[in-house]
Amino acid sequence: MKVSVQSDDFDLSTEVIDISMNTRTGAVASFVGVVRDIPMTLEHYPGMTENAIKKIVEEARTRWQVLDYAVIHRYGDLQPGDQIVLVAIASSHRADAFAACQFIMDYLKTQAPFWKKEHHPEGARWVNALEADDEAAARWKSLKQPQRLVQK
Amino acid sequence: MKVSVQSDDFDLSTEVIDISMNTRTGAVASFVGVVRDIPMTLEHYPGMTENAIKKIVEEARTRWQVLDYAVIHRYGDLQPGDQIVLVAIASSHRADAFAACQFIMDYLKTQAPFWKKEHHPEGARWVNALEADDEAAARWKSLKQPQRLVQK
Amino acid sequence: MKVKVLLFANLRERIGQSVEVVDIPDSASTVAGLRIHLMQRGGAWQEILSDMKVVRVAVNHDMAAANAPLNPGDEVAFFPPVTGG
Amino acid sequence: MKVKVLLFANLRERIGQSVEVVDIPDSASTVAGLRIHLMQRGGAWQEILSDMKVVRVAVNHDMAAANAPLNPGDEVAFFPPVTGG
Repeated sequence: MKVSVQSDDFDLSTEVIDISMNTRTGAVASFVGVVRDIPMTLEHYPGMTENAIKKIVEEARTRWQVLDYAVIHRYGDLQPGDQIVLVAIASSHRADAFAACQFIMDYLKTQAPFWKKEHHPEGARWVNALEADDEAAARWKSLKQPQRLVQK
Repeated sequence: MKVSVQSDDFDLSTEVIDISMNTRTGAVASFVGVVRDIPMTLEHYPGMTENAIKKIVEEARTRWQVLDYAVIHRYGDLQPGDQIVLVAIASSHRADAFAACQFIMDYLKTQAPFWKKEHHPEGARWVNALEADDEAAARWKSLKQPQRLVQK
Repeated sequence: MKVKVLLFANLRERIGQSVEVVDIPDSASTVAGLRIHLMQRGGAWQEILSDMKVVRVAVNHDMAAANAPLNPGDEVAFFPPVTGG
Repeated sequence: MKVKVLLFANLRERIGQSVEVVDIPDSASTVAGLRIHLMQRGGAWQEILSDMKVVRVAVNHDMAAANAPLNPGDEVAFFPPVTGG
């Protein structure tokens, strides 16, 4: 049950092991976002950002079985290849773990207060919000009520 | 580009770092299956099992952008809390990474030659194939052609 | 009454500051009222707050609409659409 | 002609062996032919191979149907539906 907004790097295995202690855990889905080819600076809104992430996680927990979770988002200066974000979900069932993980990532992209400045060779520029991300988040709204996918 | 069927344990971070070297990688989705409350023995078919997994991965690569991957499945005696299976997919886009990872897991459950024997207090018994797993794999067949989901 | 105004990302850079305590008249005690009050300063304030399509507002860490009321001591943040992860 | 027969999981346990080289008549040179040949041994062989709904067959590491032809030296595996991961 961990939400952290931090400048420090993180270790995926450590986080996954931490959330896998429950004996009902059979499935852990996780996601790591990585900086591609452009160095960037990530700005956040201390306090609000953590709260927004917690709300996203609570929304996911009303929809799917989540036994434990870790969400870590970094801020500050990041270089190509650096880890940016981690979402890890432990569940009894893999369909729940995957769905909750993907849901949280889609919402993180559109709801959590982070702003990305890319440092291109020709100068720095703030990244504009992408419609594709809004669409990815919006498709969850068409699920009219909390539902579980086919699962095992 | 790793497929391994092994009795040894594995480390998620190590595998994810190994497949994240490509500078186009922006997203790594991964899954770890964990033994729940019953000790088990997993049997496989050396040779065929590796080949079946490779076919599953190649099928995924025709459908989604997969820059690199690691699939590890253990066999032998496993205790509650032990890791059983790892699927990690590196892509430029998170929707591709998630879809390929979930697709491979669904097919692993139904197509790869593994047989699970659970050691219950009252005795050992072979597990029967579950319809839910067949359904999870079958839903991919309704995607009539390789497609990409909304992505970033 | 006084509210705390925060700016983030390109808004922060264009104004050249990240936080300011602003004394607003009672008639400006909504998000929209505060926005108009700040735009009347002209210059970069006028510019960055004129297109509300690309400016989001949060009051005390919750996203807020234009008609949201303001109270003394509230923390009001202006920022562009988010681009996380 | 000779083929190598492999058994896995509960099939292996019920027969009590995992591999055997079997000499089959030319008239049995399909998956179905081999199956009938083995069932004629009676006992556990008859039992485990009688319900093909719960027995899968692979020839040389590829899943095979009943009418798949067999050639000398082929590796034919019988096993239950898989239950991996």
